Amino acid sequence: MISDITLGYSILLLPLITFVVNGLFLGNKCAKAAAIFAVVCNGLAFAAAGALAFIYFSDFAPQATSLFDHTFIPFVGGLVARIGMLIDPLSVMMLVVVTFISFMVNIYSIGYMREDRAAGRFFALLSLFSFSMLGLVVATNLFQMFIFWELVGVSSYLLIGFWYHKPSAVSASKQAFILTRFADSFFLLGIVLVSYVVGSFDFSTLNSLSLVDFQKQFINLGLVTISKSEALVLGSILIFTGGWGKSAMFPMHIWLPNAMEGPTPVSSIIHSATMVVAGVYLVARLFPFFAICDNALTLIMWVGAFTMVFAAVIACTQKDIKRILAYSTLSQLGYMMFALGACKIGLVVAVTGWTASTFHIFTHAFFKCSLFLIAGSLIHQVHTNDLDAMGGLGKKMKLTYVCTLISILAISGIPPFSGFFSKDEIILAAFQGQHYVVFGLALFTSGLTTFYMFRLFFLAFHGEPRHEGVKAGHVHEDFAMTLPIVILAIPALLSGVLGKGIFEEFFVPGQLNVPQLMKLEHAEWLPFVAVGIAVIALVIAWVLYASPWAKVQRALDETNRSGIYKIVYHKFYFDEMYYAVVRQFIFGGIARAARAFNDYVIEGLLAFTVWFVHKLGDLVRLAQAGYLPFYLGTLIVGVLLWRFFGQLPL
Amino acid sequence: MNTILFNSIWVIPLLTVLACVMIPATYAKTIRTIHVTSATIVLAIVCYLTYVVYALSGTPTNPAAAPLALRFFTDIPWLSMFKANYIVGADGLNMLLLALTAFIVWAGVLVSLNIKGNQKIFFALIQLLATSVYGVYMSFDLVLFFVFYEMEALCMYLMIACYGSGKRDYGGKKLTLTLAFGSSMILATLFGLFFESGATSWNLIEIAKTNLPMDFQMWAFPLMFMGFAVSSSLFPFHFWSPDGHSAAPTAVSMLAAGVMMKMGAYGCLRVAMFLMPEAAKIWLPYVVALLIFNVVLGPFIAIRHKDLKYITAYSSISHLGLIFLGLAALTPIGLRGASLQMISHGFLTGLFFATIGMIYERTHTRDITEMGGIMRKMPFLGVGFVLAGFAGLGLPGFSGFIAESTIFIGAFQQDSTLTRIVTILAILSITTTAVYILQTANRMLHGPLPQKYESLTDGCFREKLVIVVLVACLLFIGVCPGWISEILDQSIAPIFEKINNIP
Amino acid sequence: MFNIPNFILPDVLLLIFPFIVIGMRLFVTTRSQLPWRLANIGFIAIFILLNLIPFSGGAERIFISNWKVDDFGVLMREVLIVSALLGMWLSKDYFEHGADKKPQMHQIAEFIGAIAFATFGGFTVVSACDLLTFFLGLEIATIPMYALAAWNKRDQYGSEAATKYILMGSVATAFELFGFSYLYGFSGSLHFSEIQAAVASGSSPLLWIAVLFLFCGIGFKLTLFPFYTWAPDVYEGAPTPVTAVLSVTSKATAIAFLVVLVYGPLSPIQDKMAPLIALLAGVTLFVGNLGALKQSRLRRFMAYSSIAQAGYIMVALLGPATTAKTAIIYYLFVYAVSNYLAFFVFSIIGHHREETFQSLRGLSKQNPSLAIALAISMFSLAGIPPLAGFFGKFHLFFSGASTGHYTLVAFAVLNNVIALFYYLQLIKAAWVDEPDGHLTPLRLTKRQREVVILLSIAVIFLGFVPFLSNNIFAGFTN
Amino acid sequence: MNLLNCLILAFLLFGIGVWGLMRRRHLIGMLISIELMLNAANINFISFAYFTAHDATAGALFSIFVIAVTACEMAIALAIIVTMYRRHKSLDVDQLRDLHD
Repeated sequence: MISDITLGYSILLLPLITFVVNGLFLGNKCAKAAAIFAVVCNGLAFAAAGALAFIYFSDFAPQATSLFDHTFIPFVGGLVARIGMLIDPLSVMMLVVVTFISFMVNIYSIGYMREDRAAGRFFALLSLFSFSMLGLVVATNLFQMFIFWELVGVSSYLLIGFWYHKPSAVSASKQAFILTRFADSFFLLGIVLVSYVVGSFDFSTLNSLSLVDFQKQFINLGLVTISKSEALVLGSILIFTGGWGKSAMFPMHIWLPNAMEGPTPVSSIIHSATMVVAGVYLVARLFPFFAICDNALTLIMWVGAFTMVFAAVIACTQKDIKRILAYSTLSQLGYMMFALGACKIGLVVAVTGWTASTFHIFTHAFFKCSLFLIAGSLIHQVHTNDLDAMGGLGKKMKLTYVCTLISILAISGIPPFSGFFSKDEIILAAFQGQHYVVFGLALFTSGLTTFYMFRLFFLAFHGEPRHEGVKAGHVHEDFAMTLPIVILAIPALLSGVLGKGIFEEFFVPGQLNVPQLMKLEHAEWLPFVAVGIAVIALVIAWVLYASPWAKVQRALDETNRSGIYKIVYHKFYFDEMYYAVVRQFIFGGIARAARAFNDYVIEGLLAFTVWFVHKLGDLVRLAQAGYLPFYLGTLIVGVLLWRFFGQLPL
Repeated sequence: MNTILFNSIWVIPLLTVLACVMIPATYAKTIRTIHVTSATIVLAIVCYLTYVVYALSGTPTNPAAAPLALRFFTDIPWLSMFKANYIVGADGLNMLLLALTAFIVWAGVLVSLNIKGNQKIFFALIQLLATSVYGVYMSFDLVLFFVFYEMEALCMYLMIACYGSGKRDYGGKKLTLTLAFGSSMILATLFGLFFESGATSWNLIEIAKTNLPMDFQMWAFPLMFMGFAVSSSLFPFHFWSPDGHSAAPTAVSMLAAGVMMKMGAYGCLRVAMFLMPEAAKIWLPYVVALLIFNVVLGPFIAIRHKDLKYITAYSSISHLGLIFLGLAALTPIGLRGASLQMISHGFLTGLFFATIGMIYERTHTRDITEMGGIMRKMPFLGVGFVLAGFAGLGLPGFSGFIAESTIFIGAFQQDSTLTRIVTILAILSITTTAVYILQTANRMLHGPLPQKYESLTDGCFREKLVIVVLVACLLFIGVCPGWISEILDQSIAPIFEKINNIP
Repeated sequence: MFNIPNFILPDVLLLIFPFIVIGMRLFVTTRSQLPWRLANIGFIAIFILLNLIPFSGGAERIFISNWKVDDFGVLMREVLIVSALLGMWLSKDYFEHGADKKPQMHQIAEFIGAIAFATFGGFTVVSACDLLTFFLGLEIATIPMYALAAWNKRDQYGSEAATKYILMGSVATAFELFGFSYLYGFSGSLHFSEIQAAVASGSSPLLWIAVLFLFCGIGFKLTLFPFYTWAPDVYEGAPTPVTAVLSVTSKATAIAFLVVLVYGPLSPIQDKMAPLIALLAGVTLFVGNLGALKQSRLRRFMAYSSIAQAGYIMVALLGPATTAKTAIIYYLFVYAVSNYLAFFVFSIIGHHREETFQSLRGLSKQNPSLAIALAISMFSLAGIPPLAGFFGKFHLFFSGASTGHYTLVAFAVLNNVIALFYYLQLIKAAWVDEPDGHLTPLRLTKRQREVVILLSIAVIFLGFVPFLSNNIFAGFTN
Repeated sequence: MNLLNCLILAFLLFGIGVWGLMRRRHLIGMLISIELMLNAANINFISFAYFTAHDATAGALFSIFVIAVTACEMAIALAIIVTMYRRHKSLDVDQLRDLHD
């Protein structure tokens, strides 16, 4: 298997090398060389990943193995932090997706970043980003996962704030980093707690636990003392919190739409492959562990489901093209999350949801990436994100138009496009899990998805041009930017059909320690219902925005709208709440109080001490008035003083 | 041979000072050259010896120093009246701290080559300070230890008050007097230690073999621990460090925060906890309560500050709080984490203050609200600062993450209620750290560039060299922490044994 | 005609050569440097002879039954001679030109003679074997000081200072005498050995009244609380060299007096006196430190600092004999050196300016090496390692702590922080403060430069180079 | 006429000296009261020598020495007071207040 190991190393190291070389040497010298180098390296990485996947899946019934496993830091006993490369269907799939997407995005960036002087830095950071994600994907243990988890966070920070002269971009990047960091602090706490209870970081150990071993021991958590089994449940929830923030689940979702301030390639890579799916991946990776921790999965399901609907509703009203896509991502992530959660059926677990979720990660990556790239090229033409300025682009950009249509059909779950298969499985899982509320929500949301995606589609590509540039016809399709879009359209179209088989064959979350439900009846009617809803939503969108009697202008201006629309349009005022909390409570409240305590109480005590000593000094000098009789008096007084206080045995 | 080299670590700086006494102050260039050379030589020696210690690890050490695993052990009679001897030696812990010191001193000399005022005296003082720090780390005789420990007071005030900025006299006095207060507590307890233990010399190892009466330990330990903790700015004795750092010139801030503040923590571990383990076991779980200020409130205070050096000072306060968390955990991992944090934070804060100093030299302000967008004008320094920030908020790949995670895991092993609570709070407060670091970096480096900064220039070669070297150290520890933990464990084991073997 | 044993030679020499110095004035012109040179030679010769005494053999060095020259005596003599020599060198410039806005002084020969007599008084105190010699020694050491304080006849402050000094001094003498009388009455003899025997056999109120009065009497010379009140005024009013001599020689004599008493006749009740000594020490050093906080005139500042130093010295008296003696001798050496270094710097400053903090401003810019010397002496007095002052204090505290007085030691050590504060004030004036207006240039004579360098080196190296302290210790143990 | 009476006498004398010292504002007067205190000590010596001490000569000798020494001291004191007078043209203690904090 030596070839595997070399492949594995090359997958991880090529992006790293790109980062180092571009960051230190090529970066600020010549951007073009950097770009080419980045594209080549990422292409090679993708090739390696593909080869690895081929080798891996080509042998019958592939096992989970780790290609290499180095000791990083030894802690007590079995508690050893390792850096390894875990190979199982899930990670291999992710490797392929990540390398492919970053390859595409790198190609795209050649065009997108052509004018930018700092392009070299951009390519460096992009490679760092994919490197961190790859490291996260192949992690063999929580510690390594956390290491790359943080790296993902920081590289996203650097990329979102890439145009650091734009205050909005800077604050967006800060917000993204701090919110995810906030979630990560709980993740870290979870890691420490779980590793303390279990005595290991390794996924293999965690995934083969059973709570009964821990019910007898107890652990002191400061305020409360709980049994170790409860501690594990707590730990699992804490760990999930990390994914909660990273995958921007409600209410920690607000950083994701704001992250649109970054360059579009970044948004596309964040949303499709690297950052946000990390949370879902974490849950998928630790699924057996979550499965034994009752309630954890239920929580995950509800968080996912709520985010799904919530984001979809907001997406229907937005006008910023990238924000619409961002909210659609949130909604899709909600799908993946709740699919994982929905595996829990009372006391037993069915793994169909798991398969569906991972499948959706796979398919979603392609069409979402291509959608963002398309948005990017649109913005490149009209120099704004606003749908107001678009319209009528379809005639000018034929290729793009077609690819967009494919991706949008895919995301709306219209067969035979890829989205249909994965989303269908997810909804099915919800149905089989007898989570009928969530099931209903999922159907409703799929309708919403179709609606807002086609709203975007019609407003951008159909109707009359609303932009001078477009009217004047200064619109062309940049080759470097169109090529990846076209390439991505292929998997967006086919990955569903081809992938279904592989996923249903290989994708199971390993051995579970809970009773597992195998036989589940397949609801034959479900696909038709889903598609029906999608089609209805499509028609509504067409009627509202593209039909001859659509009033596009009225549809676009958000003034003189009903209250509900306003609230939704302002994203339920969540940003405002967030800023209020941070400014008033954190900075204005705690921080100010802390500083006041320091500046007034501590410094005050110090000042008082100094003042007191000086006052004593004044007393001493007061006696020194130069008055001789007083001095003589002190002699006499001194005698008496020591006579009485000298403790002499008189 | 190595032993001679080892002893020369603290002698060379003194010789440098003596050599420069002869040269008139007008030959500033010659003096600078001499100092840079000597600092480099010491750096080379220390690195070599560190390598030797690492290479020899596992081989038997000097039996005279058992149970401590010391190399280059030297024991010469010194002051006959109270049987103080000149005893020095090196185990992994203090060797690494010496290496840290050598790096910071070297960097400090380099960054302050263009300092205003009488350079002859300034560099002499820096070398004296270096001597004192080297001495503290290598000496195993309590008198010698204290002599070196107290020496810094002599240099600090002059350096801050004469070469500093802002409220330099106030800052210098505050720093010097607070440290003197701490060391006076230490001195008082040292006498107690000597006479109560009935030892025939001030040899740390010998005193460690005697068993001190419990009632004595009960009052002596807190005194001594707090005495040491003062110089590591443990609450409530942290107040000297923000004013002191902000008033001090760059090199002094680097040395003070980088290595001098570690002397306290080192003393807590090496002297207080090693000699009085019983009392340590009883007291430390309560000492942890003080860390709520250092670790949890410190970052919040940093958020409210606008002055770069104040922000960094409070970040140091919080990071040093983590050291004490590790110590108070009283587990091998905790102690290792604490020592790792000493070293890591040394490099980290050195880099911080170095970059801040360089930026201050150009912008002539440290108020982040007045700056902005200077990343465009000085990308190198900006990147240096950002990297320091990332290391500070415990980003994997830098040493800070290794140290902090080790401390957290180690502290979590300690099952006492208070420690648990504080550990949990500490883990959760990594967010606050991120907040003030990013806020600072963004305000200062990003955003639009004010008109007045159009003419700024990026770092010159020596400044870049300093930044590169320090970042390299941070990355080196961060990427391959295995070997360093290995060395540390060997030197911590005896200390932990002593604490652990209490009946 | 009995033969004079060789160990008595220095004392005899010291006794006769001032007469020669003063007498010579009759034969030479006032301008002549001859007396000065002779005095130098004399003191240096005595110092060398003193160093030879240990080799003169004979464990018990006793001359006509009440003049013994033990190791402590020899070392004290060396301290006193060093102080006298430095004081003389310091005073020379004040006879060549006025300083500190005061007129020039005259009659250097008599001045030196007075110093020599005071020194001889010190000799007598440390070699006395009975109360009478003891008392005489103390008086011989004190009376010249009164005269010295008033040396500058044309300075009104000098006379006022002298008046205060002598009036209070005589009262203190009265106390001492009273104490002596009771001691005599208690033991029925003047001889130390017999007094010791009597004290050992059992105490009585008489003895304790005696002890009380003796401590109060000597408390005046040693500037213990509350008998120190004369010190700031006298130190300020007297000429600078006299202040220096006062702060070293007369303190050394006083502490020698206490050492002789506490470890001689009163040794049996040392533990009973411990609380009194501890109290005196603690209060004195505290008050001294407090008083020095807000001073603006250098000599008054040094007065308070020396009061505090007296308190520190008292701490050592709690320890066992050998330790305490070693500590005190070593500390006196160090203290003398540091103190004189400071005074030399002041005298250089005071040549054209007043001796105030004001006139120190800008020193570091004007003459860095002088500023460094000042800083060295101040840090040494503040007890900062590796300077000698720290090791001196360490000896003292070691001696105090060796009998378990940790609380007092801790208190004394904490007081070091206050001390450091005001020493830093002075260093700040010299190093940080910008000079206001034009600075008159400083002129250093060759002598001043050499002495300052010598003393600085001594302060730096006497500490961590174990030469001095080990030799003193060896002197007591072998 | 026994030891105790003499001691009481001496003590009274001492007390009177102290009292005078406190009351007087005239330098000479203060000197005289100091003399009283010293002589009180002398009386002590003599009486101890006479009643208890086993070497009686010592006490007597001591007092004689004391007288001599005090004489010198007083001489110096008077000299100083003379210079004082030259400056201040008065011997009032209350005027000695130039030196103070």
